Amino acid sequence: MGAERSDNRVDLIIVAVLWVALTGAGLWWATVTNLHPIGASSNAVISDEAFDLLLYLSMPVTTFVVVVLGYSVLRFRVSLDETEDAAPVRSNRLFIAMWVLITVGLSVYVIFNPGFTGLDALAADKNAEMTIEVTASQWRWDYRYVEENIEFLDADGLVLPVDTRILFKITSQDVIHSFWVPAFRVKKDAVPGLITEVYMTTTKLGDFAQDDGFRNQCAELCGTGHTRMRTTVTVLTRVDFIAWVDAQRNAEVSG
Amino acid sequence: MSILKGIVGGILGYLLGAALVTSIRAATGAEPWDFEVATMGAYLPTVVGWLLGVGVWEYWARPWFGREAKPYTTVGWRRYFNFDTDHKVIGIQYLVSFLFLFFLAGLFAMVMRWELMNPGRDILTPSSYNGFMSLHGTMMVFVAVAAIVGAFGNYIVPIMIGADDMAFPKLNALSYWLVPVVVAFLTASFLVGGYDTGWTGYAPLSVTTRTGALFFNLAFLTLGLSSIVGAINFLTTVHKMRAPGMTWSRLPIFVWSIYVTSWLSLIFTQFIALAMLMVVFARTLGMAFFEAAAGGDPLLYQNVFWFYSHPAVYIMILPAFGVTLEILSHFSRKPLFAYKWAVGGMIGIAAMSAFVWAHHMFTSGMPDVLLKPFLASTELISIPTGLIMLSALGTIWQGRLRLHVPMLFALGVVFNFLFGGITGVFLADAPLDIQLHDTYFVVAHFHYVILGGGIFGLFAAVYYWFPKMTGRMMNETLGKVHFWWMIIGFNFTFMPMFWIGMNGMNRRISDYVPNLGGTNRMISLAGFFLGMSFVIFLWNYIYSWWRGADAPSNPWGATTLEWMTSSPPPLENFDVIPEVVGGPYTYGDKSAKHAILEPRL
Amino acid sequence: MTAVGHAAHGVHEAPAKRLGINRLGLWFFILSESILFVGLLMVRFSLLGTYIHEELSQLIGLMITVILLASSFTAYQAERSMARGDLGATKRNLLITLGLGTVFIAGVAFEWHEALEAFPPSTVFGSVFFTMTGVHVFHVLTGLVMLAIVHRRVRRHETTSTDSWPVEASVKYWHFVDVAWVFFYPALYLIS
Amino acid sequence: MSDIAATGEMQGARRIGIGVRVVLVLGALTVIEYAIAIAEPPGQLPLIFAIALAKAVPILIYFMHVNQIWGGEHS
Repeated sequence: MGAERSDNRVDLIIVAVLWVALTGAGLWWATVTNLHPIGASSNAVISDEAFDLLLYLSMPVTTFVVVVLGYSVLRFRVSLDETEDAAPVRSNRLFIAMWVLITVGLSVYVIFNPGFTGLDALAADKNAEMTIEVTASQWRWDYRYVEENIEFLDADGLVLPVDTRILFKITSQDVIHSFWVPAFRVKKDAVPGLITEVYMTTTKLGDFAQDDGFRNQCAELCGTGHTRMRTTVTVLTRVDFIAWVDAQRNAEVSG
Repeated sequence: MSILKGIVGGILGYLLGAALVTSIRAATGAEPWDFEVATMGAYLPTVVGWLLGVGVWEYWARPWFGREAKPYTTVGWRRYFNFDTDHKVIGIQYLVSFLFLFFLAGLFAMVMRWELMNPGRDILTPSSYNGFMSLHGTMMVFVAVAAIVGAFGNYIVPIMIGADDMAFPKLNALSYWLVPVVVAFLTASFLVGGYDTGWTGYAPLSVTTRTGALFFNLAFLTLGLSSIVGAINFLTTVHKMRAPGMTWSRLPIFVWSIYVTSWLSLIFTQFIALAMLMVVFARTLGMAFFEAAAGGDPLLYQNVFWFYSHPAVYIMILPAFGVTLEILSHFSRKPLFAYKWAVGGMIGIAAMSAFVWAHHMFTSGMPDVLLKPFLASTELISIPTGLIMLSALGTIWQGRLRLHVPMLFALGVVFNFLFGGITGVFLADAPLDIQLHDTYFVVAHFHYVILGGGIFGLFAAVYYWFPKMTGRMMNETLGKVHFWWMIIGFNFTFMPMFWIGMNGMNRRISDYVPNLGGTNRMISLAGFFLGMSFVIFLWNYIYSWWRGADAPSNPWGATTLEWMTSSPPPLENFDVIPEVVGGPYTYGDKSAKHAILEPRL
Repeated sequence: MTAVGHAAHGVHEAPAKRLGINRLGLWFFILSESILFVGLLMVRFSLLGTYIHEELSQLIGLMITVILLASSFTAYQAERSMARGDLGATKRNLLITLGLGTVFIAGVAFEWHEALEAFPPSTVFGSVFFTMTGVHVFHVLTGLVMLAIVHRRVRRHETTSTDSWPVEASVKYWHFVDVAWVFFYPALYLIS
Repeated sequence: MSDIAATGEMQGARRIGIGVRVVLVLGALTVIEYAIAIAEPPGQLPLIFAIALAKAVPILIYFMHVNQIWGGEHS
């Protein structure tokens, strides 16, 4: 019994060391690796920060389970025809108490941060400088620029000015679609009979040719054309955007 | 023979129902023939006709009308193709049927991965891709919902609690014989051109799309019926059929998992029935539940659907947890660690599963005020889930681990589920889920949970109980090859999916932006590798059943009741009724006993 | 608990134990089915709030409600007569229950006929109304089939007072259908 | 089978059986329900469903013998 005790202590120390080492390595990997694609909106910052925080928090949990699992398999394995039993440890108050406290603590913590803080940050600013009505249908996107009063039916692209707070008002004419621009971390379903709203601020210039995150892709299965239901997204400087709007107006007048 | 009668009965039922509906339509002046309306009207007669033909009439219903029921005279392998009330026969019927469905759906996955190997179109049209994708998802969900419960719940649970059969053997047969109906409807949907709604079948798409969707709805409805009947049976069995002395705190953890799962099935499956009924009525009778223009609510479907389908995720994973903990204890030769906490975890998961469904709808346009409550409830469900992990880790720590094949798979469940569970925390975070929702991040997450957890658990159970069910041993070496091949293939297939999901690959598309081509090709190759691992399993499974070494009654030296009877057990399982005198995991204590099997006066 | 001898497969337990098993199973079934009705109520309130179409006939609603309540009473009487061993009264009460149930269905059918004009299934109220009453009538029909089979068995002395489970089961199911209507009636007719 | 007798409902020779009483209560509650629907008082919805519940309970207890679940079963 005494021997088992000291064995246990050695095991615990080795596991603790491995755990710390692996967690350190994991955190190092998480900080030096950029897992995120290009982020070009205010919402992208909130989303990516939430991901990173959760990644850091989950690292020690994951490594703990992996280390205990791996160590147990290597250290406590016996040959297949061995029939002797292990010591009948059915419970360990300290371990259970720690486990419950930590899982409760972590779960409750992530509810507030990044959960509630992120939601609050997304909903904080409801003053849009620009409103765009997005209408989805099988299988196309229509955009209407409300203030500029221009409309694109079956559009081949969505053009936006940079550093601008934009409100998307999204709806659908037939089935449920989903308005998604990966670079903006913006996704909202287009539901027939309902107008859903998304606020975001553009923060970076870019276009589809430069990075394919700049595209408006349907993210909710909507039938045969679902895969192809996408348009490009372009973010211009404000000056370029005004010029673009004028060009569109002229084209409309002459057309 | 009885299957033939069943088919005849089903066809007669269909013709009868269709004729009735058509004549009613003719009488009211509508266009008489409408395939979908006729099929809807013929659904019930078809199912009833099949069931009556396949054996309900001969073996069960005749006494209601003052006749003698036919005795069960079928013997040998023919029993498995017959209406049979022996829970052991039904367990094997379930196992073989769902393994078949699993491999079929797996083939569909191979076809999908072929298409996704390169950007652009390879072998499938977008429409046929959607068809394969939908059938793959639906079949796999059905397998995950019913395979462990149907096969091992039926075969093992009665033996584990010392019963001679389930509480309602005939109902048990009924719930199995509904499964061929499910398969028939899925096949029918394929024959009429498939459906393109995915397994979630979101309205309004499912209302307006092709005819195949109707058959999908009817198939899901039928599976729901089967689940509910099964759940009633399991609950009653565990409540009423336990051997003397088998108290609740002496129940093996696998029995607990089936018991808790059955509560989930009993309560929540009614919601899928409701969702499917509404879609069927919307398709065939023009009902306006989901039609915004008429004042309906397109989001209603999602609410009702997920009110079943989120608890259904736990219906899929809880039995796998049960199998895993069971195996970990026996092969660590150590009592299950924190037994009561594990049971509490299962009950906690089940109780909380009713309050998390809308986390599937964070981007759906549901009212913003609901985001926070559902975010919170979803994050909190990781606490009871963590208790399962606690029990698993505590059990193997300082155990004496014998790495037989079932043990390897059980350890695989712990490892895979770790990633499935942790990424669930990410997805529950609403601000982040906005980006990750409906991307391959979700695909990776639920494959880690359902394939990495549920199906690894299924294979653990197959390897563990195969000797008991067939009286033969499976080949250990081939089993180990299968395990390592499968877990490596699995992780190489699905780990990169987290990354492509974050980087802009959404679900259910047959084509993607070129930039994701390299990773997708790697995923496809790993997927084919994963697919091939099952060839080894199949060979091992079939050959061992045919020619494997004879199994002793207790090849693993395990302590629960099913190992105290012969392999396979006799009719009625035990020669004497066991008397349970202690807990199920008596390792490390020579004086402890789980049960006494002695002839009594 | 006493050890139970092994009889032929399928006949395992002492009758008393079998009765307990049957009852519990039936209650689980009733619990599960009641969730379907709860789900329908949820759908009804989520889609319509407290709206009720003004052309819904209050008179028919009240009448079929009273009829169904009365049928529950006669079903109860049938079970009681069975317990007393009075097969004649059992048959009579079962027959009255069957009759009342049929009248209930006729009432719903008449109402459907009217409703098809006023609010067809293509309207939201029509969808909810036809689905709720349809699902309920389906349960009434299955209950009637069960009662009819049981009635025939009692008549032919195949069910006796020492084995009255078929009577008990069908009557319990019938009461359940009544309870479901107890909630459906106000939800469909009375609120607004 | 004497489970109904054993649940105490047939004790003594009551002139009015429990079944009649229940059905009378149900009838009365239905009338009240209907009256409330016509009068439309404030808080009508919870009131009507409270009455529905009050109707369901006696059916469950006296007609369906719900207490059998909790071991009130006799053989």
